[in-house]
Amino acid sequence: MFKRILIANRGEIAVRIIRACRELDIETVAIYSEADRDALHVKYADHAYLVGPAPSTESYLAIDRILDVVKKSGADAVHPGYGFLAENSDFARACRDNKIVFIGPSPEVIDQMGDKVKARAIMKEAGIPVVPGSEVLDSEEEVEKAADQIGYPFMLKAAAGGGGKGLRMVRSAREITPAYRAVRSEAASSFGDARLYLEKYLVHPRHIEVQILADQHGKVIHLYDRECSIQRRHQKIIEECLAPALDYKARRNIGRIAIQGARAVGYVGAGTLEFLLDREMNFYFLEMNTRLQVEHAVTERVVGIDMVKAQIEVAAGAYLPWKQRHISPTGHAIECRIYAEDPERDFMPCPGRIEGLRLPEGLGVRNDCGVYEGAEVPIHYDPMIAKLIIWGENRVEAILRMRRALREYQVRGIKTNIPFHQWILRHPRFMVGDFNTGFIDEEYGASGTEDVFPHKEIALASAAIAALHRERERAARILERGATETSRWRESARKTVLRTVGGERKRQ
Amino acid sequence: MFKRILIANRGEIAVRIIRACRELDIETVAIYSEADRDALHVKYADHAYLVGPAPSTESYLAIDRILDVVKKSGADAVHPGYGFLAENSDFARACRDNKIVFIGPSPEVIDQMGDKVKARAIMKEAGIPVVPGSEVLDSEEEVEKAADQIGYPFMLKAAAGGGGKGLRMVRSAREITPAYRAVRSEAASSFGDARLYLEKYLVHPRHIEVQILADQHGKVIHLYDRECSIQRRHQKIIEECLAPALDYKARRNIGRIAIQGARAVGYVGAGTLEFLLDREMNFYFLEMNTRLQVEHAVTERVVGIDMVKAQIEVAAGAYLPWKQRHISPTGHAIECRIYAEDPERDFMPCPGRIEGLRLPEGLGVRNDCGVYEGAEVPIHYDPMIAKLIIWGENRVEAILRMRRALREYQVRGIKTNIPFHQWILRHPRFMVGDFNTGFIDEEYGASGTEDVFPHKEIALASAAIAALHRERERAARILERGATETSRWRESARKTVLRTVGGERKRQ
Amino acid sequence: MAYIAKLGERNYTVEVEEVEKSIYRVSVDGSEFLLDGKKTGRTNYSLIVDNRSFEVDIDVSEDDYRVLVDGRNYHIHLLDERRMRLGGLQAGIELQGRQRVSVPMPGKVIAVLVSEGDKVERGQGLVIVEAMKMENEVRSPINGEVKEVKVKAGDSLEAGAALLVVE
Amino acid sequence: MAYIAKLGERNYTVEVEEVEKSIYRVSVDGSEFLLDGKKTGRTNYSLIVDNRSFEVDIDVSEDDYRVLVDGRNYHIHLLDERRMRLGGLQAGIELQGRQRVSVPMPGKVIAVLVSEGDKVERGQGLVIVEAMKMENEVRSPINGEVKEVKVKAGDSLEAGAALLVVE
Repeated sequence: MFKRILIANRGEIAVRIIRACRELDIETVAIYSEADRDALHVKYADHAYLVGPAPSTESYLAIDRILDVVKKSGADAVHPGYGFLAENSDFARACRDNKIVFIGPSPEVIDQMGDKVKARAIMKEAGIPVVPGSEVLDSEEEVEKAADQIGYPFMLKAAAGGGGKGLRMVRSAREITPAYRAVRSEAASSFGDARLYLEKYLVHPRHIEVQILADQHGKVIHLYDRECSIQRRHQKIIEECLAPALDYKARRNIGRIAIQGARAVGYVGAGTLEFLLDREMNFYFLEMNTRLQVEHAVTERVVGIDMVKAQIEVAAGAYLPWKQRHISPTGHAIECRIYAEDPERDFMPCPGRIEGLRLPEGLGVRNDCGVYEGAEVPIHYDPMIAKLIIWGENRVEAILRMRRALREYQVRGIKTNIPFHQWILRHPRFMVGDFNTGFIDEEYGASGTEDVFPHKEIALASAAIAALHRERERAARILERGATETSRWRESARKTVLRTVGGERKRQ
Repeated sequence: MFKRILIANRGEIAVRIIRACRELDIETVAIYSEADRDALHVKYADHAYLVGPAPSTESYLAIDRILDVVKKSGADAVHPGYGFLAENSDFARACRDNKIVFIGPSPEVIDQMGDKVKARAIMKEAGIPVVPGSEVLDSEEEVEKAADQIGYPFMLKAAAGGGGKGLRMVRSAREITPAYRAVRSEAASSFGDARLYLEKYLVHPRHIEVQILADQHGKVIHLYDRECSIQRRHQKIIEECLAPALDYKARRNIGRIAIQGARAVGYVGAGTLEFLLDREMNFYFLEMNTRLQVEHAVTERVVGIDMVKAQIEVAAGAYLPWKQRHISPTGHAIECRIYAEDPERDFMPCPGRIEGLRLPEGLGVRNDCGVYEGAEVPIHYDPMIAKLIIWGENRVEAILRMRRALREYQVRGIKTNIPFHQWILRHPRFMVGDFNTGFIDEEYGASGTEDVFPHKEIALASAAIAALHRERERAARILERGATETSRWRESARKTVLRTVGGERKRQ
Repeated sequence: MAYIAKLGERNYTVEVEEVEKSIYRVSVDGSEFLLDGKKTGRTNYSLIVDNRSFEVDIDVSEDDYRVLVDGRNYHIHLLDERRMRLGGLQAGIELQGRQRVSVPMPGKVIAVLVSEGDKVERGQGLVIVEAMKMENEVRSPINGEVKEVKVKAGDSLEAGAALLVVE
Repeated sequence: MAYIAKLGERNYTVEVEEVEKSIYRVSVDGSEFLLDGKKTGRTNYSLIVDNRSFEVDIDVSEDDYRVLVDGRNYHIHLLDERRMRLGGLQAGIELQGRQRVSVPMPGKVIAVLVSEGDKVERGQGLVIVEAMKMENEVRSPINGEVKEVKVKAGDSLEAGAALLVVE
């Protein structure tokens, strides 16, 4: 087993990995940028190294600097978390070249899955349904030809794409030219790779994914499925395990298919195969994430496995101790991602100082939180500050418990999407599981900001009382100051008078 | 289902019940004493009624006052929690007489199980092993005679006893006379019932208990066992589910026996049968608690059932939805009770203001906490302020996770037993499960206060830096004051001078 | 103390007086009630009104009070009556006048979508700003006309920097 | 600033100087190190020493510092050297002198187990006090003699009230 693991990340995921290491009695090395000296992950780690200035290109993405710290710190393994370098094959390769264990799959696998066209080809060959689409296309004419086969609308996508960048929807032939130019230039500038392909556009599919664990000895199991259809700006905000969309048969099927896919690439470690599910319950491979997911915690709760520990053990060469038939899901888990953002201002990020923080607690509540009361949310990084993971005996209990927990959650100083989560959790379509990736666009814009004020009098009275107290504190400060000043003033006045009197005396 | 439930309790258990009610969409009514106006359970409830002055006899134990509030508030059921009126049959009867549902068993069952001699008799008749002992004894001579049969040492106990009161150990015949007098008078004064009996003294047994759930329709299931052998002053401080002491056969056996016992008394609701386990793995019925236990949370985590909700549903007449064979325990849970007390001063209670509070978080961590940062721990009630419940895939993981969590726990302003828990969790005997109810007496006194200072320099430097900051803040306050004073002083001096100058001018 | 409070689209007159220690007489638009209000944190209160219990948490910045009651946020703009009379202000009418559009955090201007003189509708995108690794569209708070554009693509922005003025 | 600190049975000389913003030069009994110390809460610090990271939480009452490091409490009695010289005090020798025995919380005296003039041993029970629904035995902090008994059974006690003096 490893003696010391460097965590090449920050925020809640760094804290989460530190916790796992501590429970395994492995020392942890945190890296931090100049903006993160006071961050929670620095406080919780055993070792901490400054790695560079605030911009992530100079700190959390600076491979050379991080490798330097790995060597200096004596760490024998690196956990990349998610985001930053988690799917960077150069980093994984540099680790290997330096005889440091990269906790994740091999650079070759990262490369294969990072290239969307190659990944599609591998999966297709392994007998896994993929979204109908093309090979790499080299001209507008090729796009037109492929479009005729697949039909409109379709998505034009960068082969090296990801994270909602480098893609355009094309509704008709005359949109091909502008889309082609836009995607090509975005692909070149964002990914340094101008290749593109097209994919059939599925109308409001559901987003389903399967969690995979594989060891170095050829054993592959799946830890069931998750649904992540509640998204805004292509970003997941609520995830569930198990996926409400799947029935028993579809569940067994998609699990089996996912293992097939993981085997096809010789996968090792924790990974996720993402699928789109259409209205006819057909699913199509979308992409594979070769790392821990943000939403891994819902799976952990339902299958009862600490996935970060499993990653570490697999990376150390251990055999997976579980058989597929021993993995049995119990109950239902939901995760709400807590963002520092203002849902009423179009989800604008809201960095700043967290003046107050109270987390919800009690049965079935898990907090994975990367901040603390008094902490700064820096402007340089992702605005996700915490995750709230709720378990219930079934989906209904989980929803009701999530509402209860969100109500206990208090964040002061910055705005968050907690009220927005409340709105989703109260939505009838969410409650019955009737949603897809278009849910927020369809529903949130329509109903707009809720102007419902059930406790108007209480809120108004509270504001007035708070104002009264503020006024009083101000007055008290002035009074207190006044009191000491007065006594000092009297004293000084007395002295001046005495001096003057003395002067007059002299003169007399 | 109920519309509104009054919670006749305070602290963490009141908060825990409020949470369950909120998830069931049932309104909650809190009661509070004058010392508890700011308590967390008052903040979290939907309704709140002052019930009397601080002493519990005038508030949380004042049956008439509480009934008044029940009626005023329109509550249709009462949850008594644990402690206070939870095992008071008069209260249960008064509720029934007023057509209010008491969430617990009938007053008759409470009475039967409250009388230790009667409870022993019922269980014995039901074929359940009890600690060898006598019937009610009416004189010293009868005690001597019974002692000859059972042997020394034995415990002389009040029939109405409980909570570690009204009992004496008797080692030899000549100790009978003083013990008889002492127990008799304590029993009369504490319980208003001078009857007593004797029981064989088991040397350092383990404390095992079985959780029972029974509905009004004759269905009884058990939710497996717990072990609560880690006690100080006869008070449990660490509990586990499942009990490490039991093997598969013993577990099945004790579960079956417990159901038998619950059936014998016609039990309804959640209840616990407590047993002592001797070194030869014989177990003996000790007593039955006709209420929720403090430690119910470890069971909840391992079997995946919200027990407070189950209590409420059973009280409302629902059928238990679980079959015994569907109750399958997963993993291992441990609870540490967090007390406001000073382990280095013989566990002296430590009430006061909580200046700072940070709860541990993350995978497998549940906090049931009755206080908040800024709250007062009143001197009038039990010093338990919170419970930390940890789940792990197995006992080893649970222990390591508990250590990790205890390390994150921070309470400032009052002393707590958190460091003491750390000491237990690090103890080799605890780790291998080799302990019994004598563990703390045997081990803690012996090793005494640990004078081990692994991070001596850090601690000393921290104290010095904190002192430096204190000193500076003091200086800054004085300076700030000084600055405004100075400007004011200058102003006043200037005026005085002007006036003086003016005066002189006049005089010229 | 009397305040003019704006909540949603309406103004309310709120009067509050501490009649005994942490007991307040409150009147909202003339309808009066007694409130038992204990401060349980820096800006956290436990309120009991007619035995109904509420926990409220208040986030104050200048005259804006964000009050969290029962999991719901109430945005209240509060001015004390005296100050209003002195300043001749009318609370809550801001959104009909001249609007200075700004961003709360530092960032970079990606694109300006309007020009001076353009008529814009409430909710229409005005500027795209990159901040915290995301592109954010800044929208118009009112129906009106763009009076002034203060930034161009590529500009770096300080927190709170004005982008443009809509009237 | 120089302090005399008592930890366990020993005294230490601790010197601390802020050499640049939140960087401290610390010396403990003459051995020196640099410490990067950021205040992350009212009494909570993040310390980095030679790239070792520590979170410490400090509970201060008068000159007693309870420092929580790595899940362990360090009870440190700290006096600044100047004050010590002025007062002629010697830190950490208290436990050999006259001991005023008290209880930290209000309660009721159930029984007094010793009388004036009794020889007592460290850890021996002196008084039984009921507080927070439990009986608590107050024990002798030192080997010595009971010099003064200030309470009797039935007395109500304020927090911090002296029970007796042992020397």
